[in-house]
Amino acid sequence: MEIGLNHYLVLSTILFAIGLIGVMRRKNLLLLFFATEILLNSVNIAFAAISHYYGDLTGQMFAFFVIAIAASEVAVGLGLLIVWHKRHGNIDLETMTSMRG
Amino acid sequence: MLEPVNVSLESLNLMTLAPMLIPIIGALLILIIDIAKSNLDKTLYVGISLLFLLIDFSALLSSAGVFAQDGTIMGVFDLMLIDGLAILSQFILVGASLLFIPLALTHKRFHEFSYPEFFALFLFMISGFQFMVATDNLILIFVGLETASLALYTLIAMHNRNKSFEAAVKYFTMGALAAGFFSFGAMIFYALTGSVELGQIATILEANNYADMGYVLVAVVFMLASFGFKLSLVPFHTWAPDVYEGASAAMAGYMSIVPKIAAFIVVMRMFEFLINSGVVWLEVVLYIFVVVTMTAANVWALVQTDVKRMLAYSSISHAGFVMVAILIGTTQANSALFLYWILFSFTNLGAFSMLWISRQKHLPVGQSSDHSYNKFAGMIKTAPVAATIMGLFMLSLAGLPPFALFWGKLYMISSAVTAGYTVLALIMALNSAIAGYYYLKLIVYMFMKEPVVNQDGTVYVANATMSLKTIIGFAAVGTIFAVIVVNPLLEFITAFVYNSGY
Amino acid sequence: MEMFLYIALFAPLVGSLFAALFAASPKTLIAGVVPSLLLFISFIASSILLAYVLQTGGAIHVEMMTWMATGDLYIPFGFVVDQVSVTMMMVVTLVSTVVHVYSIGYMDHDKGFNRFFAWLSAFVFSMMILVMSDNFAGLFIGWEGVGLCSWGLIGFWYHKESATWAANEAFIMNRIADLGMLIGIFLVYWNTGTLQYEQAFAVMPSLDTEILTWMGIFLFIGAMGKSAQFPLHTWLADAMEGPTPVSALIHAATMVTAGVYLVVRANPLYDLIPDVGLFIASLGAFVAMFAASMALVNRDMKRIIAYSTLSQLGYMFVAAGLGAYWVALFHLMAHAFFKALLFLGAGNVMHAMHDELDPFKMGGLSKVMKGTFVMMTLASVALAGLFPLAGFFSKDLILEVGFVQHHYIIYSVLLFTAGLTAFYSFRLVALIFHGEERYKLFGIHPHEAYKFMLIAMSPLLLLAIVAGAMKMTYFEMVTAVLPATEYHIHSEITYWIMTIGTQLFVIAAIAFAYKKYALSKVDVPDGSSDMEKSFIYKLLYNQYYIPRFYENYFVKPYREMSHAFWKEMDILLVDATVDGIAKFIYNTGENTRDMQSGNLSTMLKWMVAGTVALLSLAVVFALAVRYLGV
Amino acid sequence: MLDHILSILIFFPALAAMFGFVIHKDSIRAYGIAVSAIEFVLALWLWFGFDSAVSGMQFMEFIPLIPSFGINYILGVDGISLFIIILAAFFTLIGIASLTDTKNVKNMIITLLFLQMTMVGVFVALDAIVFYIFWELSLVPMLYIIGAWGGPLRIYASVKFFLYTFAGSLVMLVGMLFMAYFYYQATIDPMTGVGVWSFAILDWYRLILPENFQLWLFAAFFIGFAIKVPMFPFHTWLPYAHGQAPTIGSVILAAILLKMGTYAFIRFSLPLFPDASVYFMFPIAIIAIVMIIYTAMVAYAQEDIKQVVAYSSISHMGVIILGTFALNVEGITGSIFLMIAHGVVSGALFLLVGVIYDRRHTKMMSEFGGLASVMPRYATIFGLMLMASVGLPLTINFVGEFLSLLGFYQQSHMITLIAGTAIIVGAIYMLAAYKKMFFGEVTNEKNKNLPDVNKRELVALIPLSIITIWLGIYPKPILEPINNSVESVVQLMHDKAITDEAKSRIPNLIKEVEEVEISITSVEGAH
Repeated sequence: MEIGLNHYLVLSTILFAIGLIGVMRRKNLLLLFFATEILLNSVNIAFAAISHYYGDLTGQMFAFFVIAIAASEVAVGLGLLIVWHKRHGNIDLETMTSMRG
Repeated sequence: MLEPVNVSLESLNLMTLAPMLIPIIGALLILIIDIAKSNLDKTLYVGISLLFLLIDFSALLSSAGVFAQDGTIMGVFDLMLIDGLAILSQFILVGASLLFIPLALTHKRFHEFSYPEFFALFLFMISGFQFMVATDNLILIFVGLETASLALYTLIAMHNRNKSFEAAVKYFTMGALAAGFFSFGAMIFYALTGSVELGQIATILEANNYADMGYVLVAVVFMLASFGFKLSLVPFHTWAPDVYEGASAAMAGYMSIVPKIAAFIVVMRMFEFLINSGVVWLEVVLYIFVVVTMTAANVWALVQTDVKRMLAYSSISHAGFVMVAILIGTTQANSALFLYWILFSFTNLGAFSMLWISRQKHLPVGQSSDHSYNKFAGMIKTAPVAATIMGLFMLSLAGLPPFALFWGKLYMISSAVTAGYTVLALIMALNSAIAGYYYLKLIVYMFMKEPVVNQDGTVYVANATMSLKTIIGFAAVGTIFAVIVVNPLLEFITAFVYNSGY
Repeated sequence: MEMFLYIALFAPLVGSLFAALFAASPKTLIAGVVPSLLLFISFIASSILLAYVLQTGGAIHVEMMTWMATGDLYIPFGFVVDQVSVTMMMVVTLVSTVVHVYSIGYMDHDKGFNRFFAWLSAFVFSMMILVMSDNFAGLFIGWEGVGLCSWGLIGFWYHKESATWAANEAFIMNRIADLGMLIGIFLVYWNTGTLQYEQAFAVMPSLDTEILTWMGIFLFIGAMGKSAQFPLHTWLADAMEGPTPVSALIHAATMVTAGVYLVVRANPLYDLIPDVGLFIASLGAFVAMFAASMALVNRDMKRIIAYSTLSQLGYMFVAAGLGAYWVALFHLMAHAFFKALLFLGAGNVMHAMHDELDPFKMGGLSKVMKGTFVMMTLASVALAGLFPLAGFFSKDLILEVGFVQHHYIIYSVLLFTAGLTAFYSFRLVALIFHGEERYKLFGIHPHEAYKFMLIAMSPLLLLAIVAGAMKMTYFEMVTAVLPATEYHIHSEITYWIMTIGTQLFVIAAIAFAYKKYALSKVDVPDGSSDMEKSFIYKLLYNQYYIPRFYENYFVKPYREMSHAFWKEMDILLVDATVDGIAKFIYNTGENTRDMQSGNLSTMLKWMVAGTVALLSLAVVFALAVRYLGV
Repeated sequence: MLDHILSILIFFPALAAMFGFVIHKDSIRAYGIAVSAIEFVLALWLWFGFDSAVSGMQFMEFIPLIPSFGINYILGVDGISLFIIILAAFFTLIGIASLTDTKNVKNMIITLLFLQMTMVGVFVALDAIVFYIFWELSLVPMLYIIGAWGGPLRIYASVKFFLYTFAGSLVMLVGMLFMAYFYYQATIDPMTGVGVWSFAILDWYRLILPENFQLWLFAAFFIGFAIKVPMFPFHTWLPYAHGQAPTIGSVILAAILLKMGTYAFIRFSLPLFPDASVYFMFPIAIIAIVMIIYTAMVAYAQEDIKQVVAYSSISHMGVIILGTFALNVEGITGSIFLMIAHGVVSGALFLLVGVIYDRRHTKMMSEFGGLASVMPRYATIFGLMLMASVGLPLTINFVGEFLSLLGFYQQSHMITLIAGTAIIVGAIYMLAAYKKMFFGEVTNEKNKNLPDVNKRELVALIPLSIITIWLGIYPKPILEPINNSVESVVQLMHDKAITDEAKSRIPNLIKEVEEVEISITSVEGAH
């Protein structure tokens, strides 16, 4: 069986779904960040595959930018996470409910 | 053997980059100064920021002049697209930023403003938004969006309170999810058309007559979700109240204006060709979004006990109101969007500044939030001028003539009427009436109740300095005398929008 | 002549305003004297006008100024003095002058002396407008004006609950009728294009009978209220709560006759619609007997006279309804004299008896109050219609009219009523002036009224006696504007039989009254006698239960309905709906705000849920497009 | 100066109010009186300069505001609006002169002056949006007056007043936008495909709309106006507003603000939508009947004298509405006259209620009784106003009521007959209230030594009494200009009417008015 574009796309979609589920289910901030990384990276796979399919570099370029942005997101995210942990001693989502209604 | 890349500078048209580069230069300058000598006073950074924003503004003016003469300008491998929308929205972006920066010069010392990084990040953010609106390339939009967003998360967090961190984390996490949605949507568009330029995407889709309607819709769904988040459309709005509450009042006011106008431009570029080529689904969905956002946010705003949170919901509702323009998509509607947003930025920034001016360093004893309604009870007795101005902003937000926002509402509803959306026009009108209640509630507290918490009027101007007062005065004057500027503004906007083909 | 017209009209107004200046200050004699003098001047002016009218046979017509003018409507303040109105003016100014002078004595000790004269003169002014106006709108001004003054005067002793209640009743009941009048006026305007009598009446013959009938009916409804015709009659008896001079002037001589005046004035209209006329006559006959029957048993001196007034108004309407307008007007005039006299006499008695009104508690007063006794007796004789007093000429004439026009039922009713009239009149006289001095039981020391009051009454006495003699002069005068029908019974014998028969019948009734109440011993009724227990007596005594009926079936339901409208409808339905909508919106917010739980996980779920929902919508739509080709 | 007198009339009080901020609070009352007196004199001057023989607009002013969207500052006055303007100036003067509230008197006077600006503005605006601006702005000072100086339920009352009216007028605004759009459609130049935006009322007058559009637009405007009037069943804000408002608030509300609604009917609904006016004539007449009888009954059930007067206002507004929808000269003239009359009388009645409230701090009728002997002058003036209120001839109200009912009689006999019960039911509640307050013995100790009306109160009440009688006897100076303007409105309606029924219901006066030329039959995109 030859691996075609559709397989990549399906993989990408599955990963995206996993990411989504992770985003919804995780209560730990760190794991939540991982889930968002999965989301972005699933898209990268698809971009690379499509790029290859079209023989066009734009997709790969997009993927690079996504990687870069994902990296900076992690930087900012971890920064916030650390501050939060310093102040509260945990990184549990359930404790972040001081504002509501 | 690769051909050597041969690009003439003229074809690059680097001038198109100028407005975005100016704030970046300013930001770098601030960082360099900080490295050279730390612990400089914040006034310096405010001054530098203002300076660069002014330069940015004049650069915009010159590109506006060019646009008025030659029409749309493309540049940098056609990545940059300087059309009327881009120029108008950048005016709003930079203008609102100009109004925001002096708010840093508070009477009380606040943590974030003592860091030069705050101003640097702020300028980076502006440039991010400027990129976002001045292109139709999805990559550049994404990069601009994320640059701005990441800076914004940090700015919120720098307010350095528990609530600010919570707000930043929430905003950040949801933003990351939205970024995922965006990239996924962009991926589908790319898969369908092999291009990431909105113009080309539109051309290709129309060329094959929307053969893959299902996939187009899936892409649209993800884009909608992503920008729904940015524009705080219900049900993607949940971050907004919390973030507004967690951020400083000045920041919240800024957030209610600038990121949204940037998002509106992208949405306009992205969705209007779809609507105009008869994607009924999008029309229906947008209709629902608009109505639900307007109404639900209004209904929630009714029950708030904190003014800032109320204003957060009210901003959501206003965004829903303006979203009507995207749904209708006529020139009049798109012009109404800009008119509305310009007038809204005056008023809303003014309202938030009033909260900002009354902000105390620490939460007063016995109060659960910084700006509870109770805090403003009987304000007319203790701080009459401040109360009057605040009341003015509330009336304007409620859409009471002849204050600023009325004209926006008028033109927006008119565009709905003109396009045949009668029911929508009525819904918009009635929503304004519902909204009247919560704006009125603050007026009632200020003007008709006896003071309960603050017997001393100084608390309402605790944070006042000359610069804050100037900004508020500016906003107030703009709000009252809006009627004078509406006509030139309208003509200007309409010409720009019309000439950009929207 | 115009000057005299204005003097006649405005002198009372000046008097009223003059007295009103002192309204809030303690009693000043001048506040009574000046209006009286002015009224006298008004009387003189009226007399001069009368002389003028008699001499020239023409009318004086003036237009003072425009009142309302819009569209095609043009209403001036216009006044006309013709034979009809001058008669009324004479009656009004004369009786009111007498009453004014009388009141100076009667109200001597009253705190509201000045206010009284202000109201009284204002009343005269309104009445003058009513009779002198040359259009329906002006008539309506006077019409409502007298209503207002009557309200103020009935409720003059405003600290008395019964007086204020009666005042409001009178006003409201009159208003009910006024609505009819107003509609009548509208009908006149939209069909004739004008409200001026002359022009309107000129157009009327060319109009549809149906329209004219409605016009006649609605205008008559107005007349029914002012003239207290059944079923709007209850206010008149209650109006006796006012000071007695008021009763004499307003509720006997002038205001209540306004209805008759209206019908007479509108004679060109009623001539065109004889059916309505017959209805008016029948109602009049009914009221004549109906009211007389109530007078038979009543134990309130003033109410008896009031019912008598009502009854006599019935007579007048019979005449007017049957087209004998001049007869109606003649009886109106004669009646004004003797009825006012009767009331003023009753006022003297009241004063003497310290406001006691029950004649059963009096008796034998002829010894202490000779003058009053003579006057009241003569007035009663006139009322009963005995030769040669005024009533004989005017009232018998009405009987003749009925007879000549072959309305025998009306005739017999009126004849029977004449007997009743004689009976109750002399029942009253007998109870007051003859028999034992029952008042002594109550420790009252009666005294005669001031001399000048009696002198003031004397012109009325004189007229009550001689008015009949003026019949032919009068006939010649008014027939210049009214239909000049003479009512002669064809056979001389029949005429004499009828006249003498009537006189005998009346005398018999008087004799019966004297026998029962003057010559035999009279006890103060305590509800124990057989007569008082009989159904008829109770029915009559309770005024046929009509006031109670009104109270139970109109007033009370109205009050309860009002309350229900307020509490149940306005607050619980209309307002609650409004608030309910607002609350619904607010509660929706309150109930759904938990969506914003503050939990990041939930927020993310909302986002994903929104996306999924959109996705499913998209899929549905895409499938629909593909397979259904929507 | 007469050229700009309308602008001066509008903005002079506003400007004076601004200066008021710097005036010391001890002398603010004198300042307020002076300003409103000047304004009143200006209004009288306007009357003096007004040419009664002209039926059209006078003293027109035009300043482009948003010309690209057809919004311009257009002012003008005709017989219909002239006297309401004078009345507004007059009542502001009287209100300030008789002001007894000493709490925050400075804010009160400044607010009143602002209110005056909006009141005058509404009646002189000839551009729908300018009209709307003043219409909405007038809510704010009133909101403040009720909310800051009112009774215990003041906040509820003021918010209800504001939101209810606000909601209604937003619907009206949508109607206005449609109207402007239709005008745009009708004026599209076939060559360029571009129309003219216009919100000028006089432009709109020239527009003939198809009947179904008229019906919808009429309904949209109706909601805005009906709530303001207020018409049943939209009236429930009024009792609260009146019940809670301070005396001055009630006076102005009853005398002027309510008239905005009825005035707007005549200015907008009738000439713009003649066919719809005829179509809705009977439904509205039935509402008017309900207003007249139902609210009169509710008034009868009240225990609070102020509520009696408040509900009586609604009842009288019913007559005004009826006269307006008579659609003939008599009726409309009558209804405009009744607006003024009701303004004077109900204003005076509220002032009178204020007099007793100042003394006893209660408005419950059960607390009183026998006041006629304690306060005879008060009782007299109250009695006069009461009689005016029940529409006694030779008082100001009668002229209006008579003409209104007379006018409607042409359209329907039965309805007029039922509506005519106004004179009965009106008498019932008013007399009952008067009896409760003034008649009987003085039973309450607190009432034994009440002082009679004082000079300050007389300053307000005497002129009103004089007007009440003067205009009742000699309404001509007012009736004539009104009549001329109304005739042109009626003629315009007749000329514009497209259905046969409307043609026959609206009389043809054969009078020359401006030409009506634009008409549209369908509008694209409007569904």
